[in-house]
Amino acid sequence: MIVTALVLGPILIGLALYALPKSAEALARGAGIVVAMLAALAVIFFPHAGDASVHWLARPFDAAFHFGYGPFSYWIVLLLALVTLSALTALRVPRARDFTAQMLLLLGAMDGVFLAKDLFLFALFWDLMLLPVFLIMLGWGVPSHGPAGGRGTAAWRYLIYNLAGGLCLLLATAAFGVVHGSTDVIGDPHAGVAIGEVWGGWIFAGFAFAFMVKTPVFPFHTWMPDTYTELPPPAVAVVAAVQSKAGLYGFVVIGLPFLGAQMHDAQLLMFVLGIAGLLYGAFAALAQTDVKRIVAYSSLSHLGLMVLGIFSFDPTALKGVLVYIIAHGLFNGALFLSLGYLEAREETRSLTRLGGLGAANPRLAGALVIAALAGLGLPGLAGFAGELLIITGLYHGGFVVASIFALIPIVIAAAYMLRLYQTAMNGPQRLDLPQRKDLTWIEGLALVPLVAGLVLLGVNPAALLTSNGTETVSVVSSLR
Amino acid sequence: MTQWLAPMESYIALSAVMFFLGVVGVIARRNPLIVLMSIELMFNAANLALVTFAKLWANNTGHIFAFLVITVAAAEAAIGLAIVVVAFRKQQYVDVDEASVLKG
Amino acid sequence: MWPTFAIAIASLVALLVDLFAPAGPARRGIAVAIGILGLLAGGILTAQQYGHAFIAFSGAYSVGGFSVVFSEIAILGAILTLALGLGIGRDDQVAGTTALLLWSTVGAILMAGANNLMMVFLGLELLSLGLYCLCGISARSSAREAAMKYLILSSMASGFLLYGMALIFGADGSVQFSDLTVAPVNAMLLLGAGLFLVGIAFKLSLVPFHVWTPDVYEGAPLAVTAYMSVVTKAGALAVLARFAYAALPVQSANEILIPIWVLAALSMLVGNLAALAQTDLKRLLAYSGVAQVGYIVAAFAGQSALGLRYAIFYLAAYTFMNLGAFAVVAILSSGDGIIGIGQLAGLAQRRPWLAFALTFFLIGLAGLPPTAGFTGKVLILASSIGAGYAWLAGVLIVGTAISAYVYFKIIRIMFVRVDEAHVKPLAIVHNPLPWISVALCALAVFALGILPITPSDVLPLVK
Amino acid sequence: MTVPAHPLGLEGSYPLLFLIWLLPLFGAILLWALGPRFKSFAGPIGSTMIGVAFLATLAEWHDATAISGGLAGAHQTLFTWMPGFTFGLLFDRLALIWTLVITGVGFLIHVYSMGYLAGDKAFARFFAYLNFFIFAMLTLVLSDNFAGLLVGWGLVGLASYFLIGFWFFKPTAVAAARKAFVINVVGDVGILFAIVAIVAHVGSISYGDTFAQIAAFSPHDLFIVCLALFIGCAAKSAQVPLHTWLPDAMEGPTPVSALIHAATMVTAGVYLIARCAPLWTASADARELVGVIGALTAIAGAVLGVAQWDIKRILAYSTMSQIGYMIMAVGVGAFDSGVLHFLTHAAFKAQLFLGAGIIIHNLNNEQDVRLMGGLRKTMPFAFIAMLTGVLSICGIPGFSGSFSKDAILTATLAHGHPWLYAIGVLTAGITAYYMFRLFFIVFFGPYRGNVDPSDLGVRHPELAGTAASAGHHPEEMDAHHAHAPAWLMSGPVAILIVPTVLIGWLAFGGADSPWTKFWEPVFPKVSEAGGFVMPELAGTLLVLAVVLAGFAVAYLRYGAPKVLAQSVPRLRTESVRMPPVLANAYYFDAAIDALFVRPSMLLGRFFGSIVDPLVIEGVVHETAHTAGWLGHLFRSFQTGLVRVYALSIALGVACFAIYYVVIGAAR
Repeated sequence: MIVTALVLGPILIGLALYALPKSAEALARGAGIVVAMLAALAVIFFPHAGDASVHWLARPFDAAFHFGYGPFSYWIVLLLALVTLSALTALRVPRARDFTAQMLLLLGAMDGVFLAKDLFLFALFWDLMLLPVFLIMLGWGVPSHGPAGGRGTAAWRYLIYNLAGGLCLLLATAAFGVVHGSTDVIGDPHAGVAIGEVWGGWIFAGFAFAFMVKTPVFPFHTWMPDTYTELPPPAVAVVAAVQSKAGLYGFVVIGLPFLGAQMHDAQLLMFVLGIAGLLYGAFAALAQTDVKRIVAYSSLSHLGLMVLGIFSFDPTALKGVLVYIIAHGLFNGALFLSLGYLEAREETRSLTRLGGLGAANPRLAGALVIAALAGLGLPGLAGFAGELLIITGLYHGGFVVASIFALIPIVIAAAYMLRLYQTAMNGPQRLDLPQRKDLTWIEGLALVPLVAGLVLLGVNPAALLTSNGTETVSVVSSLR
Repeated sequence: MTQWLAPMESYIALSAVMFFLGVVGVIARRNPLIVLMSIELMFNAANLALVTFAKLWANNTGHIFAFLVITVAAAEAAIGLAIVVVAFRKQQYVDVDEASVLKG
Repeated sequence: MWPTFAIAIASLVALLVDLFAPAGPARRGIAVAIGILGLLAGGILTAQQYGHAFIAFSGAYSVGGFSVVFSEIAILGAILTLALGLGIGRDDQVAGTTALLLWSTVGAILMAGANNLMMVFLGLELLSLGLYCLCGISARSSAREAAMKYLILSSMASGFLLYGMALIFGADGSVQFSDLTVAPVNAMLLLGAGLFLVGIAFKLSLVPFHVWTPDVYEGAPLAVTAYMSVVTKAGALAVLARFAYAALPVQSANEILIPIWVLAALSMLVGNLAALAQTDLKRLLAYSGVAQVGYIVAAFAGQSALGLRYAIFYLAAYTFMNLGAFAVVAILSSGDGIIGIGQLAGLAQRRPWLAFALTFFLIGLAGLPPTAGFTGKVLILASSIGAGYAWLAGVLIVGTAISAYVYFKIIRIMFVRVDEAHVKPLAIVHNPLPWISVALCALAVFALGILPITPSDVLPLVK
Repeated sequence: MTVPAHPLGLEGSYPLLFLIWLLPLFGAILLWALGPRFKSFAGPIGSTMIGVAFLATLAEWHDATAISGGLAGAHQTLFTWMPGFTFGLLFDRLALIWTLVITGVGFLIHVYSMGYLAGDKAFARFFAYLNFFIFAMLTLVLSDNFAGLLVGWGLVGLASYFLIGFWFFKPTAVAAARKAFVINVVGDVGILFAIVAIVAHVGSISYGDTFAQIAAFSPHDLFIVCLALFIGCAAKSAQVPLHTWLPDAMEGPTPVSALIHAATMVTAGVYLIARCAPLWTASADARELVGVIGALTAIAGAVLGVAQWDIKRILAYSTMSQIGYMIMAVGVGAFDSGVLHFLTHAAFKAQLFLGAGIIIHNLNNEQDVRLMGGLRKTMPFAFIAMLTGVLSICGIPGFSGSFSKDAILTATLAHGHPWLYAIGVLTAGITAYYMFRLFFIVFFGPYRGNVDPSDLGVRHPELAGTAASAGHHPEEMDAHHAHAPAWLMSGPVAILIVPTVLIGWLAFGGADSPWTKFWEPVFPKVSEAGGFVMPELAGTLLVLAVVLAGFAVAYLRYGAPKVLAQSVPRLRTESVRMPPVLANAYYFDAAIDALFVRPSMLLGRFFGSIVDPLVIEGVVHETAHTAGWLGHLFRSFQTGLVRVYALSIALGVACFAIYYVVIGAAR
């Protein structure tokens, strides 16, 4: 019941917001914040909410409206709720009614993706979650300096890439349904189906393409920097923090249990791509001047590490992936929100113009530095726990070379994150920048959930694993 | 009564030729009236074939069909002429190639 | 037979009443009202036939589950069409055009129920003759041009169809579909079947027989375009289904139909690609229609029972999505003005609800959730994969990807921020009917998307 | 000793341990959260935290030194970090020594800072950072496992980053801070890899399990692990080639240099190797490597110390060199003497820095020794302080430095590394030279503060003593000499004189000295072939001779009366003639820049602005473009001519007809 409410509630309320008068911005924002908060509370206080399943299709394959928590999805959904809450609380955008509505639609759709226990339902929400992002970019996009250039172009690129992926997912889902006879399989320990050799390759190819585009895995990443740059800060916080995890989630809950053989066949390829992305993203981030692009490319690098973790098929690494998924969501959200504050104040994102803000805005500097430190994997914060576990798993799984490759980006991350922070905040004050006042307490408060999560998770990452860790491992052991 | 004035194949051949001429007429002639006539030619080729086969199979389905076709063709001709008149009222001479505003 | 009678009588009544009706908008209203009532009556009567096989004209015409569904879709299309522009043409023309529309609908219903070649021909001509005239009902000269093109090309296609029928009759000695199944398969039969399929493909505007579609759709009045895009296709699909499932010699049915699957694949690709380059909304929808029919025909592939059901489902979905889109366009374009997609700029700011409605229908056509288009597409994919036509499924996905480009181009134009000054306001039509039909279509598209109900006992009644 | 059951079910119950560990953290949070409220009380608050921690450490002495059933010291389990990864505190003798220094010296430097930074706008922030550093350093030394150590390792790096960049409006400080952090991350990564390997082999991250299962490693793997660990040590302890950040780190306030970059943090490498003594004992290759690197660092640092003009940089290079000694010692396996040198060095180097700090402070942040001179009379206290420090660092017998240094050198020889011994002795000489050079230039001769810098060959007069002069931001340091009582700064220095002189006596008596006894149960004995045990006296005399030689040279060049008379031109010529290789510190920075920094940036630009937009996007864009082109192609087919349409239909029909005729003929 709760899980269904998590999906449908935000969507319905989001649509309902359009019934409000355009001028009722405060009311709309308030409603949005309340909904996000309720979602977070619901997830926290009802961790054992049972599945909700309604039969849907009998032909051509069995399908059901089946929502429920899984080993990974529970935490991702919690993360999603928290980040959305922070995002909605943090920043004001023009035409708040429409924007809040779209954000709620996004929240609901993504909840749907992660809570769907039915493959067909999963595909449905997978495609559905494109639309709010697309519309937000069209309506509120901030022009970027990237290769994409002006407004709409990036939205366009985002849509075309992800829709291509989504359609392949659709085809693969249909094929899966026809071959297996039912799509109501996600997270079902007994549905240890192995798709035959004849279809398996094609089905896996379809899924893999969709997941790789969404994650994104090198070389399908080119939509990401422009998208992250053009999305308004609150939206990009959510998209970068959570939506990028959908692909990894898919690999874990669909790839590992049902297409294990194909995953094994693809292991080498994925390792190559993962390492490529790992290094590519890190180096590219080093040279960017647009602060949001730096973080975007850093995500590419971090996601590459997670891909390695998944395809090492090592239980420890998989735990690490879970921890890192959450950690990455938290600090990416915090980073993009802080950068949103920065941009809102200084009206520029270019490191060539920013500088010396720390003197006048100590709180802003503090927020940014914490996020940046988490991003560069400072020991003691959540990101470090994830990295340590993943690399341990890699080494333990016998991929010593890969684990050494995985170390390089950590050093580079320190370089670009500090470059980002120091160039913006340190150095002599620049008087050509608009002088605004420091973070308000509400803006600071918005970051608290994320930062608190980072510290808690860094001190005690086991919290994620003891509750669901066993299942996480069993997912893997099913194919070992 | 199943004796033929000419071998059955010749009827079919004739209808085939008529049909082909009709098609060519539609493609080749620019005067819409002649185009309509060519279409009538196609229909009548079909009629000829129908009655021939009716005789071949010794049932009257073909005849019925042929009458049906004749009726329909008449209606079609009527509407066709009307439309052609409306379409080319302005021009002093008629040419289907004139009607090429809609394209792309 | 009663539905057809009801509709035919309604058309006559409309004409008679028109003689005494007062001039002015009232006259218009009366005619449309009579038309819609007649269609509703027909619809109800048809619905009552559902489930009981009923044969008329010594087996030439059989109704029941299968034809009922197609007939209902045709009637629905006709009703929405009348609702769209509140009739077609000037006030003094509406009665006549309504009558013609009803007659064409009768033709479509006959096609849906046709059980032998003669009835197919009759229904097809009845459908077309009305449309020839309707296409020309407009002040625009382009409308008359469209009418003439449609007349010539369609008649030519009918010629092929007819000659094909003749050959089939020659090969079999009967025009009953049921007798065809046992016919000796020889060159003449095959050639006849081929020509017959050409005629049907023309009505379905499958590539390469689609050439007439964009011109005619663009030239014809908006309502007529909407009507053609749905009703004609419904009738032709019914015939094709009947022919593919119930008329062909079983052992050689596949090889006879292979060209149709090829045409379907071509239509998905060419239709969407050509739509990329369009700027006129009606013309763009014409091309997208070409592709959509390709999807539907793909469902027949392998003549699986499920395929037929999913084809019907998608046809219904397509009807609602397409007519919904046309209804929005009708609201935006006063009368039957040509409307370029550029004029939609900033619609989201000025008319959010219209923008959302159009977006909803467009994403439906693009096959995205939560619409019937999405569900239908997955069903078709599943059936064609199940029937062993995975390659068609692949082409379908590629086509869909291209089509997304087309539809989202429009959505993007509507939603990108523009400053009010630069967009010239659109004249908005204010009669309630189009709005109602938009709402109904949207509702239907959503409901069908969530609950894909497909007529279960169709297949037995095809035969 | 019996371990009482803990209410929380924790093994061991040492509330004081928690106090020692968490009090500084509490102070840091307190001062960070509402520091500005405290105004000048921030200093006392921060200092109190550390002072209490120090007292608590003394109180815990007994537990630390206790040996109970193989388990040395006090072990306090905390919580399970990960399945298999349990965190805990280990307070044994090694940790005890470090904790004493961290809290003790830390406390003194806190007090000192109250005077040094009095009036600085960010007074509270400074003490927050200092407390945070103490906490991080304690985490490092108190952790009972490698992961916890790495956490502390990273956090001290962070603290040092914040404190180097404390005056963050100075570009030089900012750059130095970033450099220090990035290089230290290299070290962190090394340790991370070591942990990964250890977990893979041992299945645990705790020291105990690891040392118990050294057998689980093949010699090669063991060497790899040691190497990885040593990368961490090298980065943190400024060993060649990862030392370049340390001199730049002097951009930070002087107390920071004294505490972090002399006494405590930079010796973490020594701690780690001493902590992992079993590993090094087991791997001869690792000992060889570390010993050599240490010796190299020792001499390289000493030589560079000769060529510096900035008083703090001189001390920085001497620090580097002294840590080289320690690393060499623990590397060759003389763990106890390495630790001893850490202890003495912590004392005298802190004192040297603090003394230098007093000078800098009173000269308005002048750091260039050429602009000093003759301070013997004006600052007698600083003179005494520096003098004891110099004597101690040079290893003049009787001063603590000599005990540790001799111990190291004899041990080096005893473990069979004559070459390292030679280098060590040579380094001792050079050390004496550059320390007395500093000493003479600063305290003797005329005061040169009013001489035109260019006459002294100061390259960039405007940058002279940049280190803190920017600290003189009008609004930042408004009341710099704000009336902090003088004893705040002189007191700690005075206290430090005691250990500087005496602490070395712990090791008096060689084999049966209290120091050796203290470590008996802790460190395994490394016995090497070819060891040569030199009699203590002989070793001392030899070293003394070399040291005196170094002193003599320094005196002749800088200290002799007639030399002092014409110090200005002499200094000028020396500055101008300074060999560039020394002036540029062997071009290490240039090399790193050319080898790593620039290529990375170039690669990044290549990826970001060539590959992405042109290559990958190019492919995608071409596809889309082709589709559009096809669209226009089909559009061009629509000529609008009916007859053309008819023709195309007819052609379609033809294709159909052909197909059907063919399949018809086929049957």
